[in-house]
Amino acid sequence: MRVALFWMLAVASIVSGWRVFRTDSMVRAAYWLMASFVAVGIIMVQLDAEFLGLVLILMMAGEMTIMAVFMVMFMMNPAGLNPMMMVHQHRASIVAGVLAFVGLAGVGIFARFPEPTLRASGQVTAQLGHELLGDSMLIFETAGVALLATMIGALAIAGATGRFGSADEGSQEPGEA
Amino acid sequence: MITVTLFLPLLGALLLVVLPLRGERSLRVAAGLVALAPLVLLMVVWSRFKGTGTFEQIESAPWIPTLGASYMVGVDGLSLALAAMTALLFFAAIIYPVDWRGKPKAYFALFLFLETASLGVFLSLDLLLFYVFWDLSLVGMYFLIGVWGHGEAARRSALKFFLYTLAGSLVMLLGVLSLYLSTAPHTFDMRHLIATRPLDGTGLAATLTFSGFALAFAIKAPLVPFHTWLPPAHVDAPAPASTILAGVLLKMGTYGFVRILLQMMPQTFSRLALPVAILALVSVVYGALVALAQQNVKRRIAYTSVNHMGYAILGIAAAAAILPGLGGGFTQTRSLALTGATVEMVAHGLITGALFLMTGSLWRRADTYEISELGGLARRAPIFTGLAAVAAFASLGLPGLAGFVAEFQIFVGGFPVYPWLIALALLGLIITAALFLNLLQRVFLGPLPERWQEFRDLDRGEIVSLAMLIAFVVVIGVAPGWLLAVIDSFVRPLVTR
Amino acid sequence: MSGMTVSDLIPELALLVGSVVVLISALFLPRRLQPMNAALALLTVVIAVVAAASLPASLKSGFQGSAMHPWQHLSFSGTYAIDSFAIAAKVIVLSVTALVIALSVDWFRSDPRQGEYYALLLMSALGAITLAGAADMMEMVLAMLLSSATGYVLVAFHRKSRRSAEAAIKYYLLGALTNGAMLYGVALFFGLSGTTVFSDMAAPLRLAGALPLVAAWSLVVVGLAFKIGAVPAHAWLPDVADGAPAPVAAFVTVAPKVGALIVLARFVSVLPEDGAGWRVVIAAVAALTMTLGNIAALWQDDIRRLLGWSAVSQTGYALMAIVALGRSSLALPALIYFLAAYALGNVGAFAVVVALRGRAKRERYAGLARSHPWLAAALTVCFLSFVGIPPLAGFAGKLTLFGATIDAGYTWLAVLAVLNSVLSLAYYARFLGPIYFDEAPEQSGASMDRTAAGVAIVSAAALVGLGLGTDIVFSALANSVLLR
Amino acid sequence: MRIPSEGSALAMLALPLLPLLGAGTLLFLRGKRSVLPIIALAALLLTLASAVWTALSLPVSGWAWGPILGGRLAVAGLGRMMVILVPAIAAPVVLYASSSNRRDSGFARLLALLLAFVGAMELLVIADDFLALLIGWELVGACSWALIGYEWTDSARPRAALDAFLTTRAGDLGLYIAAAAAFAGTGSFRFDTLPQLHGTTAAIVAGGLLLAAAAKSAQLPFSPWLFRAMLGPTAASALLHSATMVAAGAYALARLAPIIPVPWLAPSIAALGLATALAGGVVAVLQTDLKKALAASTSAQYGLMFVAIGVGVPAAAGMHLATHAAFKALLFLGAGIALHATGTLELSSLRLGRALPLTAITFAIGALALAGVPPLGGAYSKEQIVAAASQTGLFFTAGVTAAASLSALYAGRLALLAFGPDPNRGEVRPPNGAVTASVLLLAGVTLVSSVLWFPGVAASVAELMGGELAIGEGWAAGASLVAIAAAGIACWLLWRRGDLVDFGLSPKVRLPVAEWLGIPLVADMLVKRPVLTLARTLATMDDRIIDAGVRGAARIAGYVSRLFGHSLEQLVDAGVNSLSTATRLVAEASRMADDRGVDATIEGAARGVGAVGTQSRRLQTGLSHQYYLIVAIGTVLLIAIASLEIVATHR
Amino acid sequence: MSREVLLVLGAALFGIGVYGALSQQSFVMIMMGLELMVNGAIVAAVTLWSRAAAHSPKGQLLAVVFMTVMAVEAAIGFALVTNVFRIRRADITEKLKALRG
Repeated sequence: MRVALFWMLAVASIVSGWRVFRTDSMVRAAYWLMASFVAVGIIMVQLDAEFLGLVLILMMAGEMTIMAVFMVMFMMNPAGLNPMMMVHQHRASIVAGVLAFVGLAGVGIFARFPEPTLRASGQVTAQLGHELLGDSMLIFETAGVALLATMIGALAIAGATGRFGSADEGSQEPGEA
Repeated sequence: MITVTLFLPLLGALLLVVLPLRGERSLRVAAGLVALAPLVLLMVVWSRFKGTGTFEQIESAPWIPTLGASYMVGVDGLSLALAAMTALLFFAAIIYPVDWRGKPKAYFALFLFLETASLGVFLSLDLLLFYVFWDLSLVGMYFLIGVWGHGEAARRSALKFFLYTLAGSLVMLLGVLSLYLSTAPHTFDMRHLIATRPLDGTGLAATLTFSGFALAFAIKAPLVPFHTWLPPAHVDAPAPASTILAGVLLKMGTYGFVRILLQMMPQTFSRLALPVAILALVSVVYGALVALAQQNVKRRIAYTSVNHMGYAILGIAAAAAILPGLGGGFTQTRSLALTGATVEMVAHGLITGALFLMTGSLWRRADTYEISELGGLARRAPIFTGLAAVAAFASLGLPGLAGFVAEFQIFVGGFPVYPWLIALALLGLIITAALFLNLLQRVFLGPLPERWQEFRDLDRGEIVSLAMLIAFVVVIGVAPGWLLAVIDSFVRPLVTR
Repeated sequence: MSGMTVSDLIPELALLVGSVVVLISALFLPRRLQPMNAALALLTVVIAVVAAASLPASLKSGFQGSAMHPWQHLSFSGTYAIDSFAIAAKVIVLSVTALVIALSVDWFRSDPRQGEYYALLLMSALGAITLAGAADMMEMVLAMLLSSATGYVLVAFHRKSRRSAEAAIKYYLLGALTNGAMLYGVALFFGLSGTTVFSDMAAPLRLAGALPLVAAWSLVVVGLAFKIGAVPAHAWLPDVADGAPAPVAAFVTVAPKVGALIVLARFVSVLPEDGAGWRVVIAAVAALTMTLGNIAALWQDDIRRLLGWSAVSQTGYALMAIVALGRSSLALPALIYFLAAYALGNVGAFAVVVALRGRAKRERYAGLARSHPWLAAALTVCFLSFVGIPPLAGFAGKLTLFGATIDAGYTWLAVLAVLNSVLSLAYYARFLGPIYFDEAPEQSGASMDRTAAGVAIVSAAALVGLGLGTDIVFSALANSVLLR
Repeated sequence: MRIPSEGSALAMLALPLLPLLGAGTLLFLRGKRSVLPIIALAALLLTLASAVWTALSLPVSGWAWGPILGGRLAVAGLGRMMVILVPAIAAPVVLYASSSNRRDSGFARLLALLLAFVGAMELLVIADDFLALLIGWELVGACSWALIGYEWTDSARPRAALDAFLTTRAGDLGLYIAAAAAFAGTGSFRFDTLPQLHGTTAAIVAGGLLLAAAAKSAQLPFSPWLFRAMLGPTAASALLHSATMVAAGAYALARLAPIIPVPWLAPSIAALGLATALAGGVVAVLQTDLKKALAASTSAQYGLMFVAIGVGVPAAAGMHLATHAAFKALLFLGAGIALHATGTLELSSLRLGRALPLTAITFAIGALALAGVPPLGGAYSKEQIVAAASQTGLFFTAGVTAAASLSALYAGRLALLAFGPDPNRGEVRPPNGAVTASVLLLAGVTLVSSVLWFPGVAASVAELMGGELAIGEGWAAGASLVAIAAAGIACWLLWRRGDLVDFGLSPKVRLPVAEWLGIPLVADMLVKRPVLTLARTLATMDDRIIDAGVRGAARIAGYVSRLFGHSLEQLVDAGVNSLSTATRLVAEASRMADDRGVDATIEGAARGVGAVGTQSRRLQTGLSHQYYLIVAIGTVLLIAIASLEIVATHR
Repeated sequence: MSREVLLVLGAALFGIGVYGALSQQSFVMIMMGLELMVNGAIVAAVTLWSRAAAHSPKGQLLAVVFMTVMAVEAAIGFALVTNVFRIRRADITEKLKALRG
């Protein structure tokens, strides 16, 4: 049962991933992508990483919604719902994708990885917490700073107005003024 | 003392920039005084020189001890002779009048900067320091040619000079590193490298290192076929810069052949001496022939440099070909060949320096270098003619003038080693005779064309400069004992060791 | 667990706190006083530099590092290295940051969001120095993320500039792709070694098969190649140098590179010497990078693009040190010295551009020696240092790099580097020619940014000073060991 | 050898230095024309006095330039006579010049050069090693250049000077080689070590010396340079042909040939001398320019001296050198007077006997001496050469006799045509007192040389020169006298018939012979033009073709880069196109091989690399997706290189 | 649910992502490709944690780090795409080629 579910999810994640680039509109593409991530999230739950899987699903749900809205708001494709198919260097891209797949799949199949010495126990999430606040605290802190910087940066670019009115005014090279 | 000699021009250059001197005249006087100082100081150094056969009057200070590089300067017979010649030539060139293009301050400062760089090449006893000065001389010359050269072409010539010789010097840098890495502990100390010769022999590394150095020096000297940067650089440079280029910068190539290749890798050199000698011979004959066909005064003189440096390197190669111990009977001829090559460096510097200064006088008055446009100038400019004739005869190797002392020794010293090469090299003598006398005849003799009726003879400043150089040419030609003694103090231990 | 002391992170914390302070002050300062943020940022950087430089003194005892440098140690459970090279990299990055802050004051004076700019700049510097200390795969990934994410924003900071926006998106797209590749590589490394800490990875990796290892490290190297601007992920560099605000260009072409090269050194020294083939590949990358950078720079008529391409070529030279890593004791000191020289030269050259209010076209530099002699001199010094003319700092950098490369048995690479240096002179001289040999058209009366001019001159003077005082760097780094 | 005193060594150094210093003084005081001749003559007389002293005291001296290099000077052997001869002949010549050239703008220069010429020659004479010899040798050559080009405003003269100088310098190279070989063989340049030479080294020394001497003494095939030298002023010609320059070759051979142990040297010298004597005789007979005819006779007379040296009697050569110096200078000054008087040297339009009787008489004395008519000294020395030749057998005797009769023929012809009586001749410009005095002086010397015929005189002269007289066969002397007489009669007959100018030969035949048998044309064709063409070709090549190689290489790089540069899409598809591209590349290459001539120096290389630069910039398309493709391709390449490396190291 | 199958799944997602990133013209679509690549990497990380690397707690953390990266890149990416669209009206790569050469 677990195995059958896994296979279903695996196929679903790949097919929906593929559909992202084979669909008519960007909004649909966004939801195909989300579907792929959700499938992967469930697989992660299957692999004892329940917490991570759920976080992934939640994150992607939020993100893809933003993406869809974003496309509706900004892009030339009105409402982002019209059919579209815009590709370039198609052959080369296929070759690159296939090469990446073959190479990494080959590594996955043929490489000698160490065999697991123990099964994941029920405390995996707790382990993660210990790791975050223990040995890998610095990593955790760095991730926090990165997220902070991202917030500041994204706002600085995307926000149209600030304390002093339009953010655009005066934001240019001195030689161009 | 040597350190002061070395950095005084640089200090003078900075002072020139900083001090509120205005006007070409006062700047020229000031620069002349600064340039006189190293000359005087080197005379003092010369008077203190003992001729012990090793480096003397060494001054050193730590520089990059971690890398085994230090600031170390000193003299032996070779470097003293060349440094003194350099100081003399710089003095003569700096006081020589040219068109300063309204930038006399920069001109004199750059010239003095170049003097420090040039002296540094000859006085350094640390390979890294040597390289530093070597490269700085390129920079100085690049700007001199570019800014004060003749017209648009000057820039291309300057760039070509810079690129070509930088290529050479970077190849040399690899050689320097190779030598450096072969020492243990790593050091750039030239005395150590000369004493221990860590990379001497017939191995691949030694051969490659030798080839790298030889290529660099062959570009600098220059030997055919690495000479193509030289003619345009000379033609487009202002005359005093040409003087320094021919008189001093070319010598760095031949100096390197002796100091580094002959002293640090004698065995490798002896094995590869024949190809070097053949290249030198080709330069002798080819340089002379191509010079003969030139219709531009400066180009013609420029190509004779190829010829003369060919002689010098032929002499060096002949001295290098046989190792001491193998043929005891060759000690004398090797000594002659090497002494001759060294004298050739000094003599060529003075002679060709004077000739290039004269082209400057020509340009100031006639605005042309084309031989076909000139003629009969002796009527209007007898002093000019006389000095030019002496310089030309010196260059073609007339006895009683410096060139003969050099070339005769090279021929005699080289003959037992490479009789055929020397015999063929002698052809250069007759071709240079043809080209110089033809030059004299077509520029100074014959009827005076109408357009040069107002041609002025040399003025006092020019005469002083030239007479000084010519005087040394004559003195070396007539009584070179003082010079040969100093050179011999360097040559004798080298050929007998 | 012993090394988890906050005192190891004083420079990093100073930057973090400083950027937050700047953010807050940006919220409260009136518009007129916004440039004060620059002073705050500068103060922060100065504190951080002092803290970084005094780390060895403050950590004098209690660790069992190398005999020469007992204070060197891995901190935070092996994820963060405190060693000479990391500290040197921090000093370089922070010095560059300080100079860039000085360049930015006038340049961003009219920008209403300059407060955020300085905060992001500090965070970007934080990312770069964290990269230099990273001794763990994850730490490396996150430091790169911090550095990149802030870098994209900094490049895009001119909201009205079409070029700025384009440069930023290209920077971002390339970064995201290579980062994705690197993540997969990191995952494989975790699988092959069971850990992400460098110090624990070396042993298990020796047992790993060759080809999986190659796949793994190649993907990581591609990610790092983006950060340092090496082939094949170099393409952003000229575009960013061209399009980004000039002070930002000065920063992003240098700072991340310094950190990333140090972490690259740490990373490759984890790989097994035999059977991974990394040395040859890095040599090939170095060769391609320097050659491509120089050749493409040849006919540039825009000084900013020229500097971008020359930044590519300088990466190529720097990679020579990685090639020689472990085979020549000179390699890492040479790398540090070279990076210091390169950083100064690059900032100095961009400072000239900033001082001239972004003037970029070659023909507009005609006669600069007459109109702005000091700027011309500074630019000349920077360019000649890039070429490697002694006694400027670039010379000793190249000298030791070449030496290390020859020592490591890669003479062909040194020869190629020599040819490239000659080539590079051609394009630098192509700019120097008009500056010195041409007369200026008529003076456009454009004002000059005096602070930036000062920065240019200080950089040039520092190049001379560093060149003459080469030993300071080399003796400080002598016998240091790269921790991993 | 006597031990010379300090003073005589100084006197010997004065021999070259006094005239040189005098020359300097003259140039310094060039404005004061009236004192110049006095200074010049005083310098010469002092030199002469020193010469006499040294000839009696035989000093040896030298100088050291360096530890190895140094010169050695000595008055020895033939030199004892030569040191005196040079200033003795020069004095009248300078006297002549100081009068006849007084109004020239370069008067001081002329006198100074004549003095310098003497000084250089004296150095050559007192040289006792190759270094000193070479110095004197080259200086003499340089002085001759300056003298021939004395009237430099006429561009033909400097050109002639150049030709003359180059010809002699070509010979000088032989001396360089000889010096080098001698040093290689013996470790010194000294003449007294020459007998130690052996084998190839000795042969090289001998060959080099012979080459140098032949060129200086205008032997075949170098003889024509003397014709060019005729463009110099008369005084210069007189000095150059008599005691300096041309004499150097014979002097050096007479001094050195006997001590160089090379068996073929002497016969070669003799053969060369004989050939030149005969050829020069023919040229002199057919030449219609007075000075040129005299010049050809110089070659011929020196040829006779070479014969004497070659057959082993250098003393005879020395004696003839001395007598020849006197009468040849006399003849040249006579020619100068004729030129001054009429403005031409064409033999067909002179005949100044009536107009200038005194000159005619002195000229006749010179001509008789040249012809070898006893009791003049010239006759004695020539008989000595005949006697010397007769020791070796018939061949040389016959040759020398023929040469002697030729010399009688041309001597008589010149005297008759130039100074024979012509009733129609009007007034001409007479020579002034000083000129006449100089001519009379030389005529006197020529007459005085008749004392050689007194018994014992010649022997002691020969002893002075360190040699012995030749004891000839009696019949040989008789034969030569008969031949001379016959030639004299023939000459007289031809004069009477009026055929003496051209012998009734058409110019087509006569002129090529008279212009040195066409040697100048051949030399022009075989040496000068090829060298100049080669020089020009090389110069062109230097500008173009050497760089073309560089440029070609750079271009290939350019094409390759273009192949890769078109666009990334094509790069991916390159496999498909590679065949057609290869074809195109071959076509381009063959076109390139055809293409040359664009002048590109090393910038050609830059241009080539620049082309690569332009191409490689096309990689930077500005399109992000193509940047992506670069990353992808690059990653694949990285992995490929690493895999190859691993495979290679595991093998 | 063997390790091999899971890794092939990760490789497939990564490969599709690569294809998407390279082939799509629209910035947003390219970003989707990039996310799929990271998705593949996450699968690989979790797999190797669960099926190979002895349950080192760092495996989970690795996945967290990857997700952080994904989030940060997405956020910055949106901001930049908005920015360039606002200034340049550009939504596909072909419209941005002012900077080149």
